[in-house]
Amino acid sequence: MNIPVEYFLVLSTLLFFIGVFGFIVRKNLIGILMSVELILNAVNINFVVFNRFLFPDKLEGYIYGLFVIVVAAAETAVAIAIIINVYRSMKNIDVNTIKELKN
Amino acid sequence: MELFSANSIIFFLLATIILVFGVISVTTTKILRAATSLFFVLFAIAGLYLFLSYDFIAAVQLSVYAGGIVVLFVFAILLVKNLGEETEKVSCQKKLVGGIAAAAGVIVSLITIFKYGFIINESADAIAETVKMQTVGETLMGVDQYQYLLPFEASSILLLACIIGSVVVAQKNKEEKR
Amino acid sequence: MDMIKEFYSGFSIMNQEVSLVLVLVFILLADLFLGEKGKKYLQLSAIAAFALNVVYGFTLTIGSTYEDSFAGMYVTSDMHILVKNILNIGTLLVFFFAHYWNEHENKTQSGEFYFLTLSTLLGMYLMISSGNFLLFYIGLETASIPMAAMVAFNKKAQESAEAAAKYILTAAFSSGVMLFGISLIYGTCGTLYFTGVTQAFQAEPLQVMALIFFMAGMGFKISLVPFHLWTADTYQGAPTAVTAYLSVMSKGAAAFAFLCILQKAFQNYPESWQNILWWIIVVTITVGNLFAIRQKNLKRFLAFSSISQAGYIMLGVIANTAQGMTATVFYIFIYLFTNLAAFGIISNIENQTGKVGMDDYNGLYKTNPKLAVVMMLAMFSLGGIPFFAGFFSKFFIFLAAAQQGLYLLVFIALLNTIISLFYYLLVVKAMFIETSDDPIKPIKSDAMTVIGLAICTIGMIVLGFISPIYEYMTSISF
Amino acid sequence: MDYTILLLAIPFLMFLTIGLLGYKMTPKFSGLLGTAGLAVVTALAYYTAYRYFFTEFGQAAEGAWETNVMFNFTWLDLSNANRPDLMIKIGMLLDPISVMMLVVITTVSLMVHIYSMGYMHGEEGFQRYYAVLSLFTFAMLGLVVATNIFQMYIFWELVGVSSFLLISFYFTKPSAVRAAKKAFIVTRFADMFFLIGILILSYYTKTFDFQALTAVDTEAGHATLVFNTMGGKMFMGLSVTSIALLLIFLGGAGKSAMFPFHIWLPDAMEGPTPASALIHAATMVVAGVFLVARLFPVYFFEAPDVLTVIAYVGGFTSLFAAVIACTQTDIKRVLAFSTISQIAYMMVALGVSKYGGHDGLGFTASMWHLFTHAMFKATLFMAAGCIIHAVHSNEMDAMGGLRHYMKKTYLTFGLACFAIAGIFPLSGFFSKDEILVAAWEADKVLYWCQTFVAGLTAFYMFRLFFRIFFYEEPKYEHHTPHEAPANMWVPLCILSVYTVFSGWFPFSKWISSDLIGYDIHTHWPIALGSTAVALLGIGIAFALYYKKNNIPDRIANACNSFYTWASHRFYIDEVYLFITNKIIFGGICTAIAWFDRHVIDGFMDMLGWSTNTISEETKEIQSGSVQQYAWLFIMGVITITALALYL
Amino acid sequence: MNILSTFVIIPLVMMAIIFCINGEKKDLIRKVMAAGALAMLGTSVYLTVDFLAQRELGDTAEFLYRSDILWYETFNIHYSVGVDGISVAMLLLSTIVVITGVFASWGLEDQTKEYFLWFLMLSLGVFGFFISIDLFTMFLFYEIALIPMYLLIGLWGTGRKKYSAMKLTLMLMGGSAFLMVGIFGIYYHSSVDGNFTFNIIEIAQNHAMPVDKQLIFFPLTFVGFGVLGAMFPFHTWSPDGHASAPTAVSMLHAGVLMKLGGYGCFRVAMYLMPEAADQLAWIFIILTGISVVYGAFSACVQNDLKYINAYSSVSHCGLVLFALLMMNQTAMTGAILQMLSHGLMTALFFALIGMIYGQTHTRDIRYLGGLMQVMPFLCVCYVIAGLASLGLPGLSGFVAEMTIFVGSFEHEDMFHRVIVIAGCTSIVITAVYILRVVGKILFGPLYKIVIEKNEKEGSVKSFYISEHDGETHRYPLRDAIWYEKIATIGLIIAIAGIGLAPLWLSNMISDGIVNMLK
Repeated sequence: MNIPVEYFLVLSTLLFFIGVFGFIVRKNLIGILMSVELILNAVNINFVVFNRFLFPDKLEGYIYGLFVIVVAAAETAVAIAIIINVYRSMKNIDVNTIKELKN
Repeated sequence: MELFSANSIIFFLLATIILVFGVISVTTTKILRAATSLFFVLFAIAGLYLFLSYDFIAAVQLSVYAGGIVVLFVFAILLVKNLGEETEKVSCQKKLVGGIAAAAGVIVSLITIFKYGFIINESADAIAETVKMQTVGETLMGVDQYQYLLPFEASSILLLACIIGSVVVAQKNKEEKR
Repeated sequence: MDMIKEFYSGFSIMNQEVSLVLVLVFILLADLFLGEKGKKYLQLSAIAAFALNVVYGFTLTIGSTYEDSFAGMYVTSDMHILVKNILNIGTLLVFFFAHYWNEHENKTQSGEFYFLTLSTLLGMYLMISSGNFLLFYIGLETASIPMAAMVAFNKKAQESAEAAAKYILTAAFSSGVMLFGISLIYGTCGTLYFTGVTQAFQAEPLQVMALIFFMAGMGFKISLVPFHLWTADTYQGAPTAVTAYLSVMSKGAAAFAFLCILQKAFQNYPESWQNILWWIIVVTITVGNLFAIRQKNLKRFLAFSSISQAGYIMLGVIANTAQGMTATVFYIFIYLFTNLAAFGIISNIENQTGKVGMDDYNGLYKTNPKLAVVMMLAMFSLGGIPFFAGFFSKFFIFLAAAQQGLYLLVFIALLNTIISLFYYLLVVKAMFIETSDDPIKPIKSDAMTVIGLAICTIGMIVLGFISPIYEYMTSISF
Repeated sequence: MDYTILLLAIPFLMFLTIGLLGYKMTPKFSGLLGTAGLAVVTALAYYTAYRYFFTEFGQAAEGAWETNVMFNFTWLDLSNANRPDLMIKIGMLLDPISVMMLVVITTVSLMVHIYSMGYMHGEEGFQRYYAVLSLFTFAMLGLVVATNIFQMYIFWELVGVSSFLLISFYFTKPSAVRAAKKAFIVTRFADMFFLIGILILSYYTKTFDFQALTAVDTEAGHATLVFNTMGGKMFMGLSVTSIALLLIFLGGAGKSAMFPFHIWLPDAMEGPTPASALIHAATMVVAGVFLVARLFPVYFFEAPDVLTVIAYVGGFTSLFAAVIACTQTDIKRVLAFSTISQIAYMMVALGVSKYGGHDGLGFTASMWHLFTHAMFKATLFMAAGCIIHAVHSNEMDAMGGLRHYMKKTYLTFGLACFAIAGIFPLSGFFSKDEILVAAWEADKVLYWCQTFVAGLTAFYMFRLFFRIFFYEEPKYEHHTPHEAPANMWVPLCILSVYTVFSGWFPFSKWISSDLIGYDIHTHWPIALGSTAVALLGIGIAFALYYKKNNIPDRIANACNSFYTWASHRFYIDEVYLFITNKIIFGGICTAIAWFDRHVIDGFMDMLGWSTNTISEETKEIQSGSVQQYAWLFIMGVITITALALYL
Repeated sequence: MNILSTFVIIPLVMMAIIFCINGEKKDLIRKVMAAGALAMLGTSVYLTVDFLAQRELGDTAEFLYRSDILWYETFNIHYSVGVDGISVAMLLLSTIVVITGVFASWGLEDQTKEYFLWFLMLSLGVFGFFISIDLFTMFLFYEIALIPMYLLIGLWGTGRKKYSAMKLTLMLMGGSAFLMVGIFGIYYHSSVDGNFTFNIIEIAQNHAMPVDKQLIFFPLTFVGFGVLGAMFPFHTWSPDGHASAPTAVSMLHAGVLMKLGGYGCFRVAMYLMPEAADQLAWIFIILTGISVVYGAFSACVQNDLKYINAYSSVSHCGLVLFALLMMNQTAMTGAILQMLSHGLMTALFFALIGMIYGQTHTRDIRYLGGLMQVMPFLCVCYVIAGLASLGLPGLSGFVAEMTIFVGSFEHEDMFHRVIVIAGCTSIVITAVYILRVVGKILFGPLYKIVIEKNEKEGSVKSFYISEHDGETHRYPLRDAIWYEKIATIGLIIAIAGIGLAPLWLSNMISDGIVNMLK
């Protein structure tokens, strides 16, 4: 295995900011949520890669990655529930409809 | 590194898949297509884990993410009527603004990352190619250092709370129903 | 048997967490078995059970030094216990104020309310007591994800749904950012145990960047500028009881955890985060205050006020001393009574009349003198006016910051108190000086609210004078 | 401390009693009470004078007059480590001039008290009037017996305020209020210089005490203390001593209505006439003269240049006032300008005086003239009061031929006119003569000037006299004028006795610049010259005003512009008015007030306003869009990172 | 128990009592207030007498009646009280103004209970401030005294009361922001052995504060207190605040609260940081010198009586700080005397203005005239107050001003002496604006006032005729009634008392100053 760790970091960073970009531009709430998943996956890549290449004797990053997946799942579940709730009350899940609270 | 070694080819392939589908999933106008792209991304990331010989986490990635979360997304999309067919058009301004943020972030992060000399642990390859399931299990269930019983227990509370929370939020107002 | 005992001996010092889990289980079971008819006892029994837990918390002590279990995964000390106790008190007060709302508007889901609240409380416990970024992360998420569900509790109101959506999305986003930071910390330090990070942290650029990403995630929880933007919207939309809970408990716990991590994990290079925090504090206090001025909705108004208060809390963090810790905890302690008093009144009035606008409060003193007076006390205490407790906490936290020579920062913060006093006085003005054609009718508060307000009032008036509290905190801070 | 404290205590108690309880008394009782109190004081003053001049009490070892400090208690302690003796004391210093002043003040005051019983009869505020009279008497007595310059300043202010209260006695009359304000503020303005002078003096000498200040070393020709501490000190090219003493003189000039502070005195005639007689003719206005006399050794030895200034200011003022007096038609105004002119005479005398023995003739003459002037001017004013009482007007046009109606007034007024004109053997002759002698010896210019003024004085006084008592009788429509009641004419007569005889007192024995008596004798050439000039003045007045004719008008027309200027008092008032109203009020004050409201306060308001505006304008940041929040969030992170790492 | 603590306890007890009384029983509340205020006055008189007696007996300790209770051990915060001659004088002043203030607001009918509660809180802060010698408690009481002003003005005030109340509160709080930083600086830089202390005496004895730190924290502290002392250019809260405040509040505020500023400048800023005070004095001397003249000039063209008085306060309070900065015994004694004197006479002014305004419903001097004929008592009192203000001997103003001028002029530096001379001009300008008011509204012919004599009943009634809102209003006029008389006479006695026999007071004060100058 002779791929520099930086390459993985470039990958994860790009993915991370693709997620950020998505979060900022998507109009659909679920789309935004997907972008969050991209972000979390980018982070996970980091954890795993660091564990694998830099500190392979302990499983810290590895386990962290597992927990991130679990938490992400839980988070997504609640988020989708909330989005459905939004849809129920506003008949829409366009991000622009949740701009009532402001200033 | 050798550009055309098997490893690097696999890596670049996976990386390309991840990035291309990642971009598609955030730019496509069809929400279902985005979900599909997301699925590919997650799939490729699982492949990456496998490539790093962490098969358990790859499996989890596949089952929880690709199998669970994406399905959840699809359900949600379908539940919310008509949205599957709707297309979103994002204004250029918004894209520009988002692009600036993303680009700036990438630049700053990468510059900083490359300034830091990561020292690859020489023993990395020496360690067993795949992490054994038993090791993972012991790590999760142990109470010593670098073992994670407590977070494991805590996450169970988290999951329980999230389940209850989602149910409460998602269920229709009972009074309304009556 | 011995093996099991050894296996679970790690839990033996987690008394508060364990007892809280027991309360959780009790509520779950009670909710399950009491059925429709027993619903009204559910609340009382939940509150009673939790009150027992609160009392139990005060009986605990382990000495002022660190204790850890699970090989450093979990740490505790008297200070941790005290902070948890403070959070307990706050939660209990929130329960008092939420009682009426639960009984009337949230009847069907009151059990869930208690369960979710307490599980987030458990998350906060873990967040505070964590010795490892993983447990910390789990705790933080436990403290925030169910909270999103709580924000969405008020299903009739669109606002509630919108607030919840904003909250969960921002929370997810910020936890992503924070995780990115943590991953980089892991990558550069090689460990996620705070003790290990302490040794490995060299303030390399990448490490600082990681730290900043991490701070952004914490900034979201504490609502520091520029990570605060969700705060106002969520506070406004959420049910008032939840807002109160968010504004005090969530913020306080996160602030203390943040303090612990900064002082523990990054103690060797404090200037790496102090310089950043300096600016964040300035911006937070200023922006919080400036934005609060224009608010007409009291909940939203208190949201911005709480943003600037968060800035003040950070003054104790930036001091990076034992005294700073004491001052921070004391500040949170006082802030709890003060802010909860304000929210108690707002929720009381909102529940009974549905009014939350500042103009609605015009002439409140004429019709509801007691509520108006308590509200006034809260405003004065928030503004740092003696002899209310807020004065003491502010003074001490400024003192702690000044000890580090941060006079300019203290001065800016003090100038900001003028602005903050301005808008706190606006509320006082509305209640006492303005007159109204349609004032709020005299309100008969329910017993729970009265008890809660009484506790808060006593706390606001008396706590500053009782120096042993502060002395005790000093003796156990580190 | 002995009975002398009663000299101050009784009037003060009278003031408190009548002032606080007066509203419960009948007017008559309060008047009687005040008069009785003052009678006692007068008796004490005369007894003191007797004791001082005629018993051993006042005799120092070498035939000089003793300076007795009767009591001197600390009123306010201003001492500190550097100035252990700097204290304000209230005490009583008896030396020839203060004893003389005691007599003058109590005499005139008593007469005025009695006179006022009649003159003020039936006025609203009768009690108030008597209370203030007592206050004034108290203050004036305190002023003259001051042991230190600060005590003098204290009572100086008090006489100022009693003057204010008396001028504004008819407080419903806007003109009276205006006059009172003017009097107070103008004198206050001058007092400020006095105060600054005191400050400078005390800064160097570290004392306020008169005795210490005026201690003289005749051998070396220095006022010891002042020379030692202030000698040679310069400020902006001027000797500090001169500056201090000039400032003190300015204070005196204000009170004594020297040019250019004279403007308040004519207007002060808005007050009741007896008060004018007491305050604005006999006593208070000579305080400035007294002040200079008190500090005379210091002036003479340490600041002779200031003394010259005093002499010329006096000379100019006397001429200036005399000229104006010739053109005034309000009889009290004429008297007022005459007062200014006469006080200026005294100033001239002091200014030209030297120190010691016969050289100090000017000093003696000044004090002497002070005494005689007090008496005859009080007579004149009180007589004028009788006249006004009779015709209910101040204007000459309303008078004429009054000799038929008011014999006693006619006689006393006439006597006083002769006295002021300096006709032998009345008192004015002697005192004025000595002044002219002193001037002759010192400065010829001043001598000629003063002689000319003597002629003018005779002219305008007899113009007044003829105009009132002869001339043409107007129609007394309402009622025919009648003689004043006894309580008014009796004091007049008593004062005319002084007017006649006080010239024969051996003043030079008693009062001299160095406290050692000496002999003077009338200097006949000068005396004859001045008498001749005076007679000429009387003659012209007789020609012009004995009977109604048109010569005065023709003369006035002939020197039209000059006459107009003079009758408008050379527009000095207008200049003052312009400066105060237009420049100070309209310019400075309004500008400052505007600045305060709009710039300073505006700045504070602007802070509030801008905070609010920023708050309103930044609304958009909190746009409600969760994506914008995220954008700001991530940009915040990136910016902080960039700044922290790459800046 | 320490006698000084009674000054804190009495208001607290009174607050408790009044809190318990039904708000409808207004007379009872007033009586309780009068009794309590009388008790405070009695205590302060007793304290004064006893203090003088102790000094007489040769007790030369810097502060007497010391009492010290440890409060916050961590920060070495004590509840620490003690008085020297200056504090005693200020306490005396405060109690006099409080009791007269109670009488001046006797006629207040609107929310009497609340009014007096806030009033008591205000006086609590004031008393506490004067007895404290611990910076923390001092600051605590200082702030306690500030906040009631907001409600007192906002609720019971007149005119633009909301604006003024807010402005006043915020500006004073701004001052306390400066002050607080200053206090922190003193706290952290004044210890010799690392034992930080808030105790003024200890800090002064340690005298360990490095000069470079002093130079930073002296201006902060001085400005902090200077804002309350109405120092140019931070004085603008004063005209608006005073103009809008109700009578007794104006009295207490101008009479006592503004003195907190001067007292604090002296006791904290200059006492603890003498070197910096010495080096930086010139800046503040210029500023306060401007205050003196500027305030007086501004007062000349104001039309609202209260504005006139407020600007006059700016001028007079400027003189206080001005004299303090001269840093010598006499001038500082004068400054304290001026505080007392200004406190009393400005309280008197505001009381009288309130009483006049209560009847005419206007304070605009353009629309008033000849009041002497209808309310002679008040007008005579007004004249006395005016005379005191312009420095008539025999009244307190003269004593203070002269002590200040003589003392200030003793400064060795020519620059200072020239400024003193410039300051002297204020006594003329003061006379101008005082007489302007006296001449316009008290003297002179009746303006807008009619006197109606009822021949049958033999009664005389007078009315003030005012046209506004398109209607003609007739406000009946009367002279002072008993409680107003008590208030004014009490103040006049105090003013004249100081004016006639100032020696004991000035000795008592300079005694404190001497200790400080050491």
